Amino acid sequence: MADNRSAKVNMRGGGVSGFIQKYSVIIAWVIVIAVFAVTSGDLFFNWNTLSLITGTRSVVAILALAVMIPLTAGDYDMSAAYTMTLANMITVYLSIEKGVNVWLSALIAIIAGVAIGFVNGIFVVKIGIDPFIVTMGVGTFLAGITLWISNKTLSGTELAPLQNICIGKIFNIQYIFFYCLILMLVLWYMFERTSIGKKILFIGHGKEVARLSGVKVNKVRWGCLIASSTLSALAGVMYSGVTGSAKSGSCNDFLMPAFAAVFLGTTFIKPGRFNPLGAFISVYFLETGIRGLSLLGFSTYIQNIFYGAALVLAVAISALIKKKNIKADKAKKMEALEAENDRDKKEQKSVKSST
Amino acid sequence: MADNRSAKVNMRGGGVSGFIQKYSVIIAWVIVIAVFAVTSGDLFFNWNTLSLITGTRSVVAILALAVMIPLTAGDYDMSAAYTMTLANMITVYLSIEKGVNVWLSALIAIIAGVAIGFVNGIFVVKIGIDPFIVTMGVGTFLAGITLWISNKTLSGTELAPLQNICIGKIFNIQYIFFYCLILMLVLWYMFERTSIGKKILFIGHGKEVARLSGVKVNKVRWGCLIASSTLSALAGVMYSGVTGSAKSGSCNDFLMPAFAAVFLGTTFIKPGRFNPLGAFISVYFLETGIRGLSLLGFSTYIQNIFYGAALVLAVAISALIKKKNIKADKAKKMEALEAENDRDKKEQKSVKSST
Amino acid sequence: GDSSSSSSSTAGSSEAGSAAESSADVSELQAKLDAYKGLPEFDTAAFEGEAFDAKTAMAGKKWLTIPGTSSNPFNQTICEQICEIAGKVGFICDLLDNQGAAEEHIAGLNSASQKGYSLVDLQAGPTPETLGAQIQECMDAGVKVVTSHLTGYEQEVSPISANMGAGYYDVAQLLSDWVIVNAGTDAKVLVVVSEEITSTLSMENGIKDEFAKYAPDASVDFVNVAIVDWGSKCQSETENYLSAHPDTDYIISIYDSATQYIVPAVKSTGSSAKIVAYNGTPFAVDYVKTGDIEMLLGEDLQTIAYATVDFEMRTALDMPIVEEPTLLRMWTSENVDEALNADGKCEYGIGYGDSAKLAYESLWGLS
Amino acid sequence: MIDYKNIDDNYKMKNAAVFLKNVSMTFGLNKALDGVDLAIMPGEIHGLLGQNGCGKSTLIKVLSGFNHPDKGSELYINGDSVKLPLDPDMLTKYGLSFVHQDLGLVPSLTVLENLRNVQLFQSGMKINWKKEKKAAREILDRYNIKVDVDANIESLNQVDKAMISIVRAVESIKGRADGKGILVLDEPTVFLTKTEVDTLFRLVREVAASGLGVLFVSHDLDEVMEITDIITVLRDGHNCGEAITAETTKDGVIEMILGQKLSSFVKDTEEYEYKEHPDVIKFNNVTGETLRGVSFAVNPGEIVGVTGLVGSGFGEIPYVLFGANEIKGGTMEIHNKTVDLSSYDMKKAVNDNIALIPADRPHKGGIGDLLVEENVMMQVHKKYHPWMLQNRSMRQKAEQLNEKYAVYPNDVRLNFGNLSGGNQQKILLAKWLQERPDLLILHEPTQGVDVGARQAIYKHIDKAVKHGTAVVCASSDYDQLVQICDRVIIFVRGKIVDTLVGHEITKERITQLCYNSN
Ligand SMILES: Nc1ncnc2c1ncn2[C@@H]1O[C@H](COP(=O)(O)OP(=O)(O)OP(=O)(O)O)[C@@H](O)[C@H]1O
Ligand SMILES: Nc1ncnc2c1ncn2[C@@H]1O[C@H](COP(=O)(O)OP(=O)(O)OP(=O)(O)O)[C@@H](O)[C@H]1O
Ligand SMILES: [Mg+2]
Ligand SMILES: [Mg+2]
Repeated sequence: MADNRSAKVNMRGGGVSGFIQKYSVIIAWVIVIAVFAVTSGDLFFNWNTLSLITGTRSVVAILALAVMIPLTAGDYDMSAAYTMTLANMITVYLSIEKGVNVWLSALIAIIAGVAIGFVNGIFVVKIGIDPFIVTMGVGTFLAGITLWISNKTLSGTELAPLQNICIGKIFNIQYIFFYCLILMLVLWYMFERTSIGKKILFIGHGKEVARLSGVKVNKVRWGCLIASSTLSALAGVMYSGVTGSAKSGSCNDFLMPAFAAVFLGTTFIKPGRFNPLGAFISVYFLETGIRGLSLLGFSTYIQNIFYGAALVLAVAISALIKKKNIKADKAKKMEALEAENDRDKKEQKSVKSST
Repeated sequence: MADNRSAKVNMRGGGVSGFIQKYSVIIAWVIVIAVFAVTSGDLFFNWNTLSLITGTRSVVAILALAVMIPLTAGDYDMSAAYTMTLANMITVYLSIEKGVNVWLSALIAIIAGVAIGFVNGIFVVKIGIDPFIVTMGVGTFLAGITLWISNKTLSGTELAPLQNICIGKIFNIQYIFFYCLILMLVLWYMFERTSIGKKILFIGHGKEVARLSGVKVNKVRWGCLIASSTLSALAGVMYSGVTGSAKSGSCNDFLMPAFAAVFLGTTFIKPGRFNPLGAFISVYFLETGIRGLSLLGFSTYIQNIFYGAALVLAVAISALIKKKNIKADKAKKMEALEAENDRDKKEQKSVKSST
Repeated sequence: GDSSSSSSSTAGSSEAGSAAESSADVSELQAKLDAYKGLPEFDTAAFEGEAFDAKTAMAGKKWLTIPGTSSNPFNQTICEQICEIAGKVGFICDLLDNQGAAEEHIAGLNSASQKGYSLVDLQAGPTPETLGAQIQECMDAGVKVVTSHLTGYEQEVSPISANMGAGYYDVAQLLSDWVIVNAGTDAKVLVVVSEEITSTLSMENGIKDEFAKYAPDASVDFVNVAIVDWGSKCQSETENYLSAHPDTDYIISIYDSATQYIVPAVKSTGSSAKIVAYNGTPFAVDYVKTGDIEMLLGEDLQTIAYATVDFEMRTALDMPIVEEPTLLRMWTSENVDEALNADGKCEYGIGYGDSAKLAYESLWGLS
Repeated sequence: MIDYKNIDDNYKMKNAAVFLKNVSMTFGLNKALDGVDLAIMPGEIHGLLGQNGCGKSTLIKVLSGFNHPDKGSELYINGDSVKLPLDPDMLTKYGLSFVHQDLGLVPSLTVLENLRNVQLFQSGMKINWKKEKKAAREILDRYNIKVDVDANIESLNQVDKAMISIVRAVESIKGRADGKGILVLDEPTVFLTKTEVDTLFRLVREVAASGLGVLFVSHDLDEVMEITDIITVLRDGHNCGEAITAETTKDGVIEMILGQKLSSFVKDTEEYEYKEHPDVIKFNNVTGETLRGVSFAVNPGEIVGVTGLVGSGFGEIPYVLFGANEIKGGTMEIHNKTVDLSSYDMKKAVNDNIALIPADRPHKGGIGDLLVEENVMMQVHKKYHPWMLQNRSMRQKAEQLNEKYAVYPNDVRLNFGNLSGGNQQKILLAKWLQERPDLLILHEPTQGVDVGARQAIYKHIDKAVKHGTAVVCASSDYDQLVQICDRVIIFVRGKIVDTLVGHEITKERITQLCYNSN
């Protein structure tokens, strides 16, 4: 056939800029670390800082991994942070005010998470409403429920066992980091190596095609929403362990950082796609920046500025590199084609002369 | 022609359910008012309540109208509430701490809004990043800037002129309500009656088609983002007039209510489309519910529960009605076919008998 | 920008005059602190207010009390008690539930005159300047607007019919005294503050002055985290500080609600810093029980409620107003059991005795 | 009549309605256009031909300002040199009017808004809805399109959609004050029945007669021979020939397109006789939205065509058999069991080894922004350990398939959406045929596929049939039915009116049955 004449052409951007794109945030991370190490010396570059960075805010990593799942299937879960707050409240309230065993409390909180995902699913999948609206509404509703359970700050010794398994340390790193790491690896495996992960991907990019390929789109989307809420509830339980307390509204502010990390995670490793490793690294990259700035003595406002700027710039640079890659590739391809063209022209001539 | 033989079938739901869909939220509003009037009597049903409902939260209406513009063009502006907070801070900071004339301060705040929209546009349109990410990042950045300007609550008599034009009353209704009303009417006219409004609509429903029809998609999207930020800044200035003060984070919580109102607004008046009147009514419907519940003596948590539930249920009911309408239409079509078939059979018979 | 959150100020360098105090004075501090170990007593002799017949004078009055935010149980409880006391005296008092948003306070004030309130109590809310227009409107309409539990005695706010101060400055001194006594005059101290709160200034001054006076060699750093950011930043900011200053001896949490984040920060960094705090919120008392907080200065909500009603009745009746006392008790592991209810749980209002209640009631002619 | 002999580049620059000169366009590494020249003279109907992916639509999108071509590309309109990429304002200024390949309608907006969009975009601050509505009704009436102006486009059938797009384009340039402009039609006829095609051709001739240029793209060479004055043929982004239609033949055109003689796929010639096979797949009493109690059967190794006019219900068949549409009732006998089609779903269909290749390729067939390898391997995860996918061997398999199905460009890590229609269809065939389905359901399998690729697709289908696959092919392309089917079932108004077997299948007979039973 005429159209198969050219040999396989490597269409992906290789070379330096391809490498930069693939590892952009990691490179930025190294640079940030280097800058802090130079400017603040020992103050930053020690085991303690590592412990800080991998510590408390790991709950954001869990939340980021949670919202990433429905995002991959094309659905926003804006209720995740509110689910997290509620789970935090349930865990602490039951164990402290109601004398329920802390593990049982945590289990109940996680079951509540499952239920929330289920309800989100009813509206999104069964009734067919835009998930952004549904989860926003459900989130607001959950905020009310949390406040209704208690408007007090709750804490108590009953949480100790949970605290132990969260903030205990090994090699100066809190256990919670390893849970996040494991969760990330599990999700990575799921998205890379299992057919359910692939199905989620197909749904996210083409619902109709997935449906006509025998994927139960609605079931999978529903499952993703449930997974998101369940993991968010897990994040809330972990947060109970990390802080040993609960308060209405405690985790609502984590939604933005979680989404930020997920989107930042799409700019490298597998550019253009949601991926657990990218999201995971992004959480800790942003955390490194914030901790470092704080250690250098910057006020808290610098955190927001850094967070916002890092997110926008990283995504922008990634987009620009992509554009540049395409241009560079163009040039290469043109050269390759030129040679072929010459050959073609000769052939054409012979065709013409024969007609 | 064979396939055009069936008479015109009215695809929009007419009749009772069509009416209900078209005026759903308004009907709900009337019911809510009636319930409150009956259950709490004079306490609710008086001029004072009207004054409250149309009062302070009108800034949410402005914010809702602001985010509606890029939403119509298909773009989320998540930075709107942060822009509002910043404009609030700029207005108050400049006039109180720096002795700048209050009108000039307000103007500077609005110019800042224009600039923010412009920057959003650079990233969204020029570089081509997802607006959700960009505006989320820019919003976080702005939160940092606001905190950097001042971490205190600022207030002072210098704001008096601005306050006068915001909270002065006519017929017991604050001026600010009328500004919102005017803004809503202007936007309604723009979307209904001007070609720029139609262009935005086409872009929101099909970017490629709009571009192929000669619409400068990028320019219009950019314009929408600037309009959103500018109106958000206006909301911030108004908020300065309403509260006479500024505080970092003051308006961030308005984002969800604003989006909620906009989405709720798509369920009636012009079902399935963003529309200023729907958004406007939704703001005051939700506000009525909350004020009423509060007057009935419910705790604050009921507000969140009401907000969330009203949003989700309204959208769900609207979706269900739509489904039902479509089914009814289908059934009608089938009946029409059935009838024709019968006619055919008779004809065939007569043909047969004649041969 | 005027913010500098980590304004490291080695106290005393500015006030060299008092830097010569010797360690002999430190034992004086110990004695001062010891006075707060037991049940607090209302000092009737020192109270300057006259007695009056509240029942008759207040008949038919109608008050509105607005907590800074209902989601803070501390505010909410005080307001609830105010209404309870109003009931005892015999006048009407309504509580406006809110979530701390400016526009909710505004709505409350806007409706005050139309609903026939004669006095609005703004309980630990925003500073009245931020509500200036609405307060002015109320006052023009003859409604008295009173702020309470908002500022130190020495701070002034406007526009307002009257402002009831509290002993924030003294509280801050007591917290500092504890640190100096227990960690010496070269103590390394972190103070976690929220500067957007009006009374913070009073407390910051109290701490700075006390250290300047008794422990000029101490290092005292302030970290500012706004209350709205506590959830996302308080713990990490504290962790960062402790990580950069591992030899920190004490953390002063001027509002004990922040200890929700400070306690885990101490744990996660493995710091040996001890915590002292002010307010007496039940969960913080719990921390005293578990040893996470070394010393907690608690204030009696019931006393505050009575004092507020007293102050505001005097305002409402155009009587001369007086400085209302702040009754405090120092909770440590030694006496914390007295703060628990029968179930061994912490609860507001336990462990402060009834002296204030009795004193006020007799002043008002109720008993 | 234009004297084509004396036209050189200089003349074209000055006089052509549109002259695209030396246009190149690169997507990623793919050079879709390479120095293409195309001139459309006023009053001429110009055919643009070539295989799938040769760059026809790309060229048209350069003209509409959608694509940004490479440096060195030039455009002249009515003698003016116009900057590329074309500014959208220029479209109305110069009277360029398009019917794009995917019609360019917004499904979620109304007929009125779509039909009058250009006018709406130009009416500034005061849109007069009454006037617009009246104008729209008047246009619809004039062209005998029976739709409600307030209905959403998505509720219309394909024919009405296509007609609205065509009418919009024609109306927006007809009666221009300067009498200049061109009408561009990118495969406008794929959705149309004979009647509408006739209407369209009448319109096109009117437009050309009024002095406007027309650019017409189609894979249907009969249509091209009928309507055009002159044709330009592209191959792989190059000009590879120009001919005056009257002076050439269909075979000559085919040879120009392919660069070689067509080796048509030819069915085995022996006389076909229908005998029920033991493993026959039967459908009984299928009733759907338009289908009315339809029953038929397919043998393994047999290709059954289903056809009819638009609205006759034959288009519903593929989706009903696959469980993709909600239906009222009907059963299927397959693998010695009877299933209820009204509760059937796509997962069950896949498990029963049924494959469906839908007509709407970009939305239902493949996922444009996923890789070719992901698309082609979508169906076979079961074979590669669903809990431990072997990505490497899956890639190897995908590469083999690409090779075997002669997909160009031959790179499994390209995005599916970047391939041309014909190559996309090959990938979809590979996706489903590697599963060796027992029943293969095709819907318009060669819609928008060029003559060359078409034969390749037939060969792949035939191979599967030889291996015992039963095929149901729903198509409105009668040539195709004649060429590949063993039996053809004709639908009218949701019912089967006749079944043609073997040599009975001719274009004339099918046409007659479809129209005359009406
Ligand atoms: N947006 C795009 N990105 C990358 N490649 C593209 C894009 N659009 C088209 N192409 C490539 O450009 C080439 C020409 O495509 P084009 O759509 O112009 O073909 P065509 O001649 O219209 O084919 P058909 O007859 O199938 O419509 C193809 O190889 C196609 O893969
Ligand atoms: N049992 C089957 N059912 C359906 N299709 C089949 C079956 N077996 C083979 N095919 C089709 O025929 C094509 C070629 O099949 P296969 O790979 O078995 O043969 P091959 O040896 O590679 O080719 P050939 O025999 O033509 O040289 C496959 O891509 C598949 O689509
Ligand atoms: Mg094309
Ligand atoms: Mg095509």
